[in-house]
Amino acid sequence: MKKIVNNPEYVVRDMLEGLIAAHPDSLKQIPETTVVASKDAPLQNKVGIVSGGGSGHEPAHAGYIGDGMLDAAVCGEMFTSPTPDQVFEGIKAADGGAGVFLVIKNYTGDVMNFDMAAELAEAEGIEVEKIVVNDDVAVEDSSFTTGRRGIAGTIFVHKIAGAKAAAGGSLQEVKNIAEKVTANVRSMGVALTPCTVPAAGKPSFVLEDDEMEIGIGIHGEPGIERKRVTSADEIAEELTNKVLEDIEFNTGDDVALIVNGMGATPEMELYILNKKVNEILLERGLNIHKTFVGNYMTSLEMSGCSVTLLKLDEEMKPLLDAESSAPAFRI
Amino acid sequence: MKKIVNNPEYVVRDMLEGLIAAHPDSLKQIPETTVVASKDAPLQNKVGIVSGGGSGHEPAHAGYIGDGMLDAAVCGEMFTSPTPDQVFEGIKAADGGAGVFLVIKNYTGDVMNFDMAAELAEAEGIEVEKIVVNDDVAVEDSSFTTGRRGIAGTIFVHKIAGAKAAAGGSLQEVKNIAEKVTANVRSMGVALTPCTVPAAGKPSFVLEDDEMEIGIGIHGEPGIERKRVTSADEIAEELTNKVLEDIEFNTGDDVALIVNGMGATPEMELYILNKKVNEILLERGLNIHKTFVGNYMTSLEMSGCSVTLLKLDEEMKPLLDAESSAPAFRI
Amino acid sequence: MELTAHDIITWMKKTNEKIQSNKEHLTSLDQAVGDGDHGINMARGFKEVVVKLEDTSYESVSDALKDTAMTLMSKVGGAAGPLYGTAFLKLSTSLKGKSADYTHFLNGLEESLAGLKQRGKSQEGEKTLIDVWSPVIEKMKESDDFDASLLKHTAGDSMEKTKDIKATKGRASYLGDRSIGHLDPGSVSSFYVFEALAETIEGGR
Amino acid sequence: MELTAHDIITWMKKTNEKIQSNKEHLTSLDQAVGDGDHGINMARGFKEVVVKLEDTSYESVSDALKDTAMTLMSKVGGAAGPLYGTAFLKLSTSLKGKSADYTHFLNGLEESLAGLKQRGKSQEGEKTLIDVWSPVIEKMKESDDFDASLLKHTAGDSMEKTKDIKATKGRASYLGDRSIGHLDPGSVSSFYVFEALAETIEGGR
Ligand SMILES: Nc1ncnc2c1ncn2[C@@H]1O[C@H](COP(=O)(O)OP(=O)(O)O)[C@@H](O)[C@H]1O
Ligand SMILES: Nc1ncnc2c1ncn2[C@@H]1O[C@H](COP(=O)(O)OP(=O)(O)O)[C@@H](O)[C@H]1O
Ligand SMILES: [Mg+2]
Ligand SMILES: [Mg+2]
Ligand SMILES: [Mg+2]
Ligand SMILES: [Mg+2]
Repeated sequence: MKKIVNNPEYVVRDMLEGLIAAHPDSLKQIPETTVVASKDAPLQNKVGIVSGGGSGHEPAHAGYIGDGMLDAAVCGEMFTSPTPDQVFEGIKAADGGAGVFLVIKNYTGDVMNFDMAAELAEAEGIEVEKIVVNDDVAVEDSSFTTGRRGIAGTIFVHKIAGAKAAAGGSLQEVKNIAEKVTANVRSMGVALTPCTVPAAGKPSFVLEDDEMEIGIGIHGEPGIERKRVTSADEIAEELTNKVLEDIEFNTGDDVALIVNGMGATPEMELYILNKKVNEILLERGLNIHKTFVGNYMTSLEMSGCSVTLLKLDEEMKPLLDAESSAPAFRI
Repeated sequence: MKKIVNNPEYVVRDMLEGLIAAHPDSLKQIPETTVVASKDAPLQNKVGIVSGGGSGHEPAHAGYIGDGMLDAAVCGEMFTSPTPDQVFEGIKAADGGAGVFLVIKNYTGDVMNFDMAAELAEAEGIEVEKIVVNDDVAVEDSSFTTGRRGIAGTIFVHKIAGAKAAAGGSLQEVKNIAEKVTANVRSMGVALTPCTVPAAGKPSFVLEDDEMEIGIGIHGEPGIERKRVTSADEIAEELTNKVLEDIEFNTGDDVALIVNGMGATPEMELYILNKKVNEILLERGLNIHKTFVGNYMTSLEMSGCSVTLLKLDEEMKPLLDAESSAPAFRI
Repeated sequence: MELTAHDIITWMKKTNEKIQSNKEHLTSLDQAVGDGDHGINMARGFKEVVVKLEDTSYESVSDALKDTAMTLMSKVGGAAGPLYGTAFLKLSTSLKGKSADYTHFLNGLEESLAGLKQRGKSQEGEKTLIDVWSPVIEKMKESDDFDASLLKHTAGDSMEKTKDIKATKGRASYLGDRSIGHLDPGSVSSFYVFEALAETIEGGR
Repeated sequence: MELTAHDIITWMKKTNEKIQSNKEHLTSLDQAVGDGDHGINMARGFKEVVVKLEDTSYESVSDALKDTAMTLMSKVGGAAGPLYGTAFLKLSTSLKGKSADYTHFLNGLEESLAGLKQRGKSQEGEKTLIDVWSPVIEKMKESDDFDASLLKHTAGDSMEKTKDIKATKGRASYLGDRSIGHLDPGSVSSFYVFEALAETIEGGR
């Protein structure tokens, strides 16, 4: 394990210090918490948007704090959901009196901790609503699993719910649009190499020199199939087709696309993948409204990528296009 | 070698297609070239800014195209300087009648190819000026080398020269400010792992499991010292002190900082490094005007980072702060 | 026999020792079926529990358990944090104002189990720590006083049996059939909890 | 003896064959002291040169050399592209309107060398391809007609000698003393160029 870290136990603490030092004008850390908030949060009478989860997915989630996106992000330990008290601090930091909306990725730990935080907040009279994002089509959505995982599609939920709140939407309106985004967003990923949690010191799984894992989770959770690394075009087809199969897309539909890097994959490779994803979508008669290529929801130094598609409508489009000052998603 | 590519010979071509597909509103490819230009280039009566170099350093250089930064970027083959005819196409694409300014990194190949392109342009009546950026303090600046390499400090040259041109500066004024930036910017990097050029198929050098190379170049050129991987704090000290030693910094000086990722290093680690870099600079009595943490000048999937410091004055500061619409450097 | 606040502290210290010395084991188990943080999370949490309990003086079993619960809740994170937090909080609440005799304690554990099921929206047979808590409690019902060896064996056997279960809850559920053959990390940490309780009882005899 | 346009095509085809079959060797050499692209760049360039020369019919040696130069210039990139491009362009210009007899050809090569030095701002002894071109030309001056074996041996020996030189130009200069002991990649590709020329001459005899 080669990493630029000090004591592995303090990576999150150290990272947060370095993050605030880099963005002193726009971000603040809530003292003695792992909550990062917009410098001017809470905004009076605006619905506060709070996201969070385990660390190791940077720029998720603190990179999405900014006007038009998140008000606060709660940073857990490495790949570990933050605790209810921390999430509660995040809610308080974002509460400007119009209620707080929680964006949760569908993992047992996240759901439980955020739920408990919501209970704490409600006990203090803060109105809380939430969405559980579950865009990962690699997971069977059945009663035999905990349901689909939340991965890079979460970024679109941040963006559109954030824009709705910035535009003065009520808590219920924010919730409605977040539900619409979640219903229309699908993703799937692939890993070429695993990653190592600093305190664990060894990789979470092993892939042979010529293997990749299709359908990987952002914490290295297993996917659908382990197979030989194929070409960029074949990977693009595999991921995109699986995503396209999952909801109905009709000729002429507007879509937004994220080609997301898992952490160690060069931007060059993401663009090479994007070339083919574009071709597939255009062949399908879809209208690509906007494309985002880069590291948006990572797994430390995992190499690999994911493809996210959001089926847009006339309500979501202007919200996606609205300005955002978040450093990791400036629009 | 595990990569998301098709035919390794066509990685640059494929990448460019994927890049244009992702930014159809802001970027265009000059047909049958490897030149990427701003959609609305050339701008009449604005000095055109052109950069470029080998590919594999993404988002450098095409990611810096945008209002207030570059007008065109010339993309060479992997780690290979683009040819004179391509650079000439870039110059033509950026020429709005007020002359074209070339930002060149100090490598023999880049200098020769860009020089020849400048000769071609001048033969066609386009006025051309240029800067050769040489910010890498790891290289001895003596007659026994080809001089210092250009690395991440180049981004500041793009930004400030670009802002000057956008503000209506003349070719000579753009050149003057670019020279000032180059005189005041210093960088140094470290690699924890090497990278592999797709067509070469094997890494450019080998590091043991516990080794790092201090002073690495962005094409894997050798550094100053190979040693055991130390802590983030020690790496920060080593890089920052070497940079600080190289030019005179006085208490109260304003500086701009880039903590640059080499490609495969998680953002988390860059922020951990930034924490300590900040501490060192503050201890030195410097005023950190702006910090940029991220992948700005990469070496494919190399892991490692570099630290860049620019000593600012009242002329450079507003130009650094000026708006930029470049996707990789939005301000 | 009746547990005292001091016994609770002993119990948690012993649990902590087991978790610290098996931190890597738990993490490896979680790397196989989850995300590889269970050992790290539990070690962080129980270390803090011990600090908290040593720093405070307790009149009642309930108070010591409450601090245990709150510390786990705020230090562990992930799935295990809310689950263990809930379990000890329910036990604490149930024992409030009561002596920790066998009946009260067992009642408390039943509340814990109910809490776990509710918090995790889960039940027996899903390859979670419930597959240790539930059989241990069932077995305890057959006895009318603390029985260290019964506790240890039931917990140990139940933990072992999670190997054969196909996970339908938690991160391991993504593995489907491939989860079979692996121990559930949360069940292993729960085994340490009950083993430590057994040793506390033995020590107290 | 006098070289024809056809000979130039043969020369470039032979050079191309050598470069293609030594592509990996050149790349490895460049990985040791540079950035590992020399083989890839030269292979890309000479492949195109052959395509270009085969597609066109040439009246003069100068024209064939000009197309060679322009193709290398626009396809190789890096340091080698401008250097080889310049070398062949100077040779072409020098032979314009002239027959490629030994004297004219040698004069042309001297122009090439001057061009290399000017373009690379370099001279002998800096561990670059100049350390092959220069001694080969010096040796050729001692003869008054093409001598295949002399060409081959001088080029081969000179290439070998670059091992002992400390690089002060190009990427290898960053290595300082550590560049000693490695062959210069550009000198090795230049050896192929002269070896191919020698074989062309031999074939033409
Ligand atoms: N829904 C659930 N109900 C009960 N226990 C669960 C549930 N989900 C997970 N667990 C338990 O939590 C353990 C995992 O804990 P941990 O690794 O700390 O959390 P995470 O999965 O968030 O990383 C599992 O081994 C399992 O015993
Ligand atoms: N300044 C120079 N003058 C003459 N030859 C040079 C100079 N710099 C480099 N070379 C030659 O170019 C070769 C490297 O070519 P190549 O690898 O294609 O370019 P790059 O170094 O740009 O990757 C070196 O081996 C050396 O022979
Ligand atoms: Mg976890
Ligand atoms: Mg090169
Ligand atoms: Mg876990
Ligand atoms: Mg090279």
